[in-house]
Amino acid sequence: MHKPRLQLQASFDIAWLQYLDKQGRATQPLPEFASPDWLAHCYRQMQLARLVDDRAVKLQRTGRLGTYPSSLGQEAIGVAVGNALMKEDVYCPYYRETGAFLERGVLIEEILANWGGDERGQNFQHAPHDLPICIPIATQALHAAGVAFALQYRHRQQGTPLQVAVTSSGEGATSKGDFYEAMNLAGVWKLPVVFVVNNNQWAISVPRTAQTATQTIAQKAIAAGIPALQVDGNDVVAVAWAVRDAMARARNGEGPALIEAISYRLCDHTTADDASRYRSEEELEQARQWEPIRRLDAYLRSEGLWSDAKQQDLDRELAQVMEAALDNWESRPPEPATAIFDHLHAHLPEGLYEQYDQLRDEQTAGVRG
Amino acid sequence: MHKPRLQLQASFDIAWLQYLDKQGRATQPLPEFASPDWLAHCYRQMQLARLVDDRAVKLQRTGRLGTYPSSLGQEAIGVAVGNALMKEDVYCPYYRETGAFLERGVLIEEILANWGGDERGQNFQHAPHDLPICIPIATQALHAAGVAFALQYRHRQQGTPLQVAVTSSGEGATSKGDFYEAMNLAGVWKLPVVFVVNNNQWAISVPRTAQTATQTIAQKAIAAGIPALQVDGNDVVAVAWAVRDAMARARNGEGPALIEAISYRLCDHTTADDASRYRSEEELEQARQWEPIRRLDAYLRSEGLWSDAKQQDLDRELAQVMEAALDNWESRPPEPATAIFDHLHAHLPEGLYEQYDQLRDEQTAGVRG
Amino acid sequence: MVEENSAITLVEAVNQALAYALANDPQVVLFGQDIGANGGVFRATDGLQQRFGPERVLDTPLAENMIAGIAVGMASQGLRPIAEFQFMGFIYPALDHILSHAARMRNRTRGRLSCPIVYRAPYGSGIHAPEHHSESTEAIFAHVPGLRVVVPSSPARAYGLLLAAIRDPDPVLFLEPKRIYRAAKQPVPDDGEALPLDRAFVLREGRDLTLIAWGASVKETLAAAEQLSTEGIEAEVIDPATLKPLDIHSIIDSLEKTHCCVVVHEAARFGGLGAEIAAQIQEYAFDLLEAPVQRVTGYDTVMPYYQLENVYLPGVERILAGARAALGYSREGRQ
Amino acid sequence: MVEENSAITLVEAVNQALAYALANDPQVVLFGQDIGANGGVFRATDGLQQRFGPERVLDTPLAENMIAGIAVGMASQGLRPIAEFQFMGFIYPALDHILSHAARMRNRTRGRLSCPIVYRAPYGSGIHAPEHHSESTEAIFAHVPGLRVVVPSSPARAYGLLLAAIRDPDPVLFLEPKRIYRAAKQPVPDDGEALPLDRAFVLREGRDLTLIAWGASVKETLAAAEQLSTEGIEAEVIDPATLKPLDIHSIIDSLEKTHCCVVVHEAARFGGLGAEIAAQIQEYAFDLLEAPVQRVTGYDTVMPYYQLENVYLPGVERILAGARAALGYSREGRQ
Ligand SMILES: Cc1ncc(C[n+]2csc(CCOP(=O)(O)OP(=O)(O)O)c2C)c(N)n1
Ligand SMILES: Cc1ncc(C[n+]2csc(CCOP(=O)(O)OP(=O)(O)O)c2C)c(N)n1
Ligand SMILES: [Mg+2]
Ligand SMILES: [Mg+2]
Repeated sequence: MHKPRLQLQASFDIAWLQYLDKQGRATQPLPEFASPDWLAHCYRQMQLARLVDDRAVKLQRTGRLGTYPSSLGQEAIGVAVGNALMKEDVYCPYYRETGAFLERGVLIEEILANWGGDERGQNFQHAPHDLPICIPIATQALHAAGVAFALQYRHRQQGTPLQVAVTSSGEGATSKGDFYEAMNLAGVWKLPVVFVVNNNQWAISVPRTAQTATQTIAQKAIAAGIPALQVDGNDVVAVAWAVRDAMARARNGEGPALIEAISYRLCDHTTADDASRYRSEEELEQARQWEPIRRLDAYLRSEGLWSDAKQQDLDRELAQVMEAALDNWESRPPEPATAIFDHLHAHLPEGLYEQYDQLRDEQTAGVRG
Repeated sequence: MHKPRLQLQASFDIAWLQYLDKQGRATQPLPEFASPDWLAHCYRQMQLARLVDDRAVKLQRTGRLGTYPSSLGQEAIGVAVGNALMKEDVYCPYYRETGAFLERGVLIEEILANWGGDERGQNFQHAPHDLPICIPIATQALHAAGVAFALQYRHRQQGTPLQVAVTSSGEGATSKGDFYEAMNLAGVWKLPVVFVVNNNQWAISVPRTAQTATQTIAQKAIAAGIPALQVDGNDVVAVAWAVRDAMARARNGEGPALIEAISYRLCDHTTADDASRYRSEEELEQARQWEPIRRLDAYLRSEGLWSDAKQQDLDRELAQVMEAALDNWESRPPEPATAIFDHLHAHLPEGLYEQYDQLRDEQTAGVRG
Repeated sequence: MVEENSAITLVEAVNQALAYALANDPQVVLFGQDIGANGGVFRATDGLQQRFGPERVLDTPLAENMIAGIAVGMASQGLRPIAEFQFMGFIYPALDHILSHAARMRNRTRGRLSCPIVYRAPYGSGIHAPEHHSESTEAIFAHVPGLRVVVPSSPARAYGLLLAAIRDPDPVLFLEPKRIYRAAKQPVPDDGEALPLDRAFVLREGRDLTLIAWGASVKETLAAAEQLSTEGIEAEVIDPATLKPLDIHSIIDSLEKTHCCVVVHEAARFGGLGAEIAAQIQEYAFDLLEAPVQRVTGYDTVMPYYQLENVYLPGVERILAGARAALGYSREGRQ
Repeated sequence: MVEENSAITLVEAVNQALAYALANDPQVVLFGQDIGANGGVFRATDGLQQRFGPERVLDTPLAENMIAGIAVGMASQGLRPIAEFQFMGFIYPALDHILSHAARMRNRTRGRLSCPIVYRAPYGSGIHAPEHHSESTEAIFAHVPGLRVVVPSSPARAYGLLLAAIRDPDPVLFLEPKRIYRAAKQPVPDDGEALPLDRAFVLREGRDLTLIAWGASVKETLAAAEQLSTEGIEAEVIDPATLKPLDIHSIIDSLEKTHCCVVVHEAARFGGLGAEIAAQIQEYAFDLLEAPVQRVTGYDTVMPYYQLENVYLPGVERILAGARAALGYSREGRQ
């Protein structure tokens, strides 16, 4: 058989990063930012995220919340990502992001409101420029590219420092055109945006291997001509280094990057899901061995930075934080029915006055639907 | 600055293929299929494609055709691709494909009918399973994946030989989600489909460099985990080898591939375009130097396979072919107005009887719109 | 597996029809997100992958545009693809392939290729789901020439209409009202009998007023009719079932008796199907009408998160108000 | 550059409005396919990249979903993006971002973020273009809560309404009737004066009949009105201009005089805007109506390739037939 002579035209590598191995042992010296205080802060936030998720799932079980997506087992990604942003950066999240929301200053009561069927939960009081939780898969990647354009534009027009947009998604999202279109645009326009993929191995019931034939998710960046890195997503230090490094380059005008953070979804997809239908208890049990909180706990204790006493204090503190948030959430007055018109447009168009009046009159008359 | 230790996770190469250089000199031995007869056939078909395009553009200029997309300078891609398919394979074309249409047995009068505003031009008499010309950019890539699924399904259910779907697009199309979604699915489902990209450097007025930051278009396949090759698209032998090789692997159950064929659009985007608004005469003049017909002509003459006398015969023959096709096209009776209802559904729904009757009555009464 | 003649829910009837089609037509293939091992997030495809194998019942990667597009290619080569969108709120990326290709392929090729595809999606609100999980945008698709839009409102109609949609030689958007997926049970013999497309169903006979509704709203509409009946008003309830092409004649027949009409739908009012129905009624039955056709619909607002969902949805009381407006108008007579 | 007060075409008026907005609001950015050096395939953006630079007037890669999606992100951070779709036939991949995000962001965040985006697209048929280049699917978008849909029908209205759309704090789909891009010239002072959104324009006064049309169909509708005038019938011609939200009151005002009405549009009839207008007229003016609202529209078929385009499009004769049907009905009176 004829074999032609081919010339090498281009070559690409994908690398992998880890600081803390599955047992929580450092595999290499930690970066400067990973001070004892920083590690303790991350540890606290991961615990808080887990507590919020746990309570939210219970609230759903008792009918007080709607469908809820827990981030159980993936807390390192959210916390590391949320922590890497500066206040003026813009975060464009997907839905499995409790840790990141907490880091961005989103209130626990806002998270509960959102999943409790109340739009006010997306009116983040302390993260006024961040995008809301995005449900249609991968669409937020394009919003992030647009946000990054706006940040770049402002920087160029006004000479202010370049800020960065960071967006997150699951690995399932990387099959959707939006994800690729966003990376491609970010590449060619050199936009200051970092794409973080939470590769938790499952998209509801579809395993990573049925999602794409690629060896890594990271290599998808090669299609857009942008740099990529694969990291251990249950290692908060590795995720943090990767996001910070990518953001530093973006801030420096060097353009976008993709980070694949490998983790595992230890919970059902949402409270509406029953993962036992499609994956084995053994697989789950194995994944529990390398989950991020246990790992960081082991490292902190091995360094003498953590103890049972500290843990008890923390548990107490977090329980109080959670209770206070629940109180705030529960004591919020319900929105009036006419709220469905109030933010449709900046000003209610005349053509809708009649419908508005109808609704208000029905409410006054006590009509239920 | 801290620099972490990274592990290499995956590596990828993109290769490049050429047999005939810009001057038409063989850079390496030609593959077996490239016999003198085969080369002469390709040469004829490339000339015919150029003639059809030329006449179509002139027909548009005189108002007898609508907008027309010539393939001037890219004839090698169409002919090599169309030639590589077996009758029972399925072709899923984009619009800039004159050479491939001719190879597939699409009639010149069908091509003219289509661009003359007559749907009957898409009812390919001699390519009954091929998809019609596809206008919405990149959508045909997904159709091709679906076709390939059907071919694979038939093969598995009925034990018939595995046939292959081949689809084409421009390089602009590779920015659209469809293209990526199709490759990704083809990769993970190992579908027998070959994606051919005609990289003619321009998407209307948008240059390749403004389309994507990648070094090559071929590397976009890495995002789908499928093999890719970049070839000299003005070298009919290189394109043919690449497509045949990819199709052979697909036929063998080894799944999809992407081929980037590098060429240059020597004409306006379509007859509705004026390329002088956005690109220089110098760039165009340089590109003319490496166009595919001149190149193959030089090779054939250097091998003693072509002469002025043969060219004269060919010119005469092709002119006759063209005239006959024009006659057929012009002598076709127009479709009745009610044709707009005839193929909307397999059976006209009762709900449309009234509209159908209205149209028929208007036509009888001579109402114009 | 569902037993013959035991009472089943609407979602079980969908499952039964899919199983019947898979068992009886080797060209039928099913695909979508989480329809395999998981059996679909609503269990509409429960057990089908186990029974018919992963070559005929497939989980796809996550891309609705892709799901719609590959169906076109499959169908062009003779398969009968049935594609699931997990929720109607995620169907929008698929509009291009549905509108530009599935609905046009036959016409474009003058009958050479066709697209006998069924696109399925759970639709409508009322299950306390997150944002985007409660959409009723059937009107967008009903505007597309060449596309049928079908909505069942009972287990039996789900079974019979889905089989008809699968056998239809052209593309059908089949919208499954998820609020009533498990609302009621009914014996549905697994006999492979299709129900006719393009035909309305008269669900209740009456002489005083015509109520038109489809999908989950049929429930509240029938309840309103019962309430009216206690007041001596007999409403005829019509479910068009096939929203496009619409069986306007059954509706006009009813108006011959009743002379007034209320259309109910969850979707936003402006440009909803109610507008088309009202427009056709006044075209075909202008002289019959004693009152304007009333539309009882969702508001022209974004479908709210679930706390305010009931404010948005047309419920029994709003349907009754619409009925009374129509009847009151009729009684006063034309001025 | 266009000279003040010299007569300009509709597409030049679009250009003039875009230039005005770029010159006067630093937050305005323009992007789309081929809008830079090429000035847009219809030259709507001719000269703008040269004048305002490639940082404010940008050619994008080829992906409409992307174009729609980045506009959302840009707008959320205070920019005023104006995005061009090259033809309406290629807008469908963008529906998801327009419907799910642009139209909902303000509501979703309870006013925290907003999407002051203008999505522009040349629209309608009649230029002998290939398939997909002649779409009129405004009804799909008009059904989307939170989205404005605006169609100009003259150079002056193109200028004034586009400026209004750009300044509007919420998303607007601005559809430009390409058949009349160069059909007529009119002096349009470049004074930055916007015209009101949400207001219909009475293009011709009349007492006998109301004709409603927008975009390119206004041309044939006015011609039909002239023809009727020679027969002693004075038609009022109304251009809603903003199709959603619709200024129904101007239409009802007209019906107070005329008592009958014809709606004209290129789009397919079923579920077209004509249905909504007819539905609202019978709701608000039931007692005024002496004849059913007539719809003179495209057929419920796929928009044909250009050989049969004129068969599909509502022209003067079909508008006249619709008018005569309405008037004849009125004369015979209600039975
Ligand atoms: C466009 C779209 N299609 C389908 C869904 C339903 N859905 C919600 S989450 C999900 C799986 C997402 O998986 P992945 O991206 O891996 O994220 P994960 O949930 O695993 O974090 C699906 C299919 C959706 N929200 N949006
Ligand atoms: C979805 C879509 N968007 C826009 C267009 C208009 N359009 C037609 S061809 C073209 C450029 C295509 O460039 P490329 O893919 O490189 O193919 P080429 O024409 O260069 O062969 C554009 C933007 C279209 N046909 N479809
Ligand atoms: Mg996942
Ligand atoms: Mg090109």
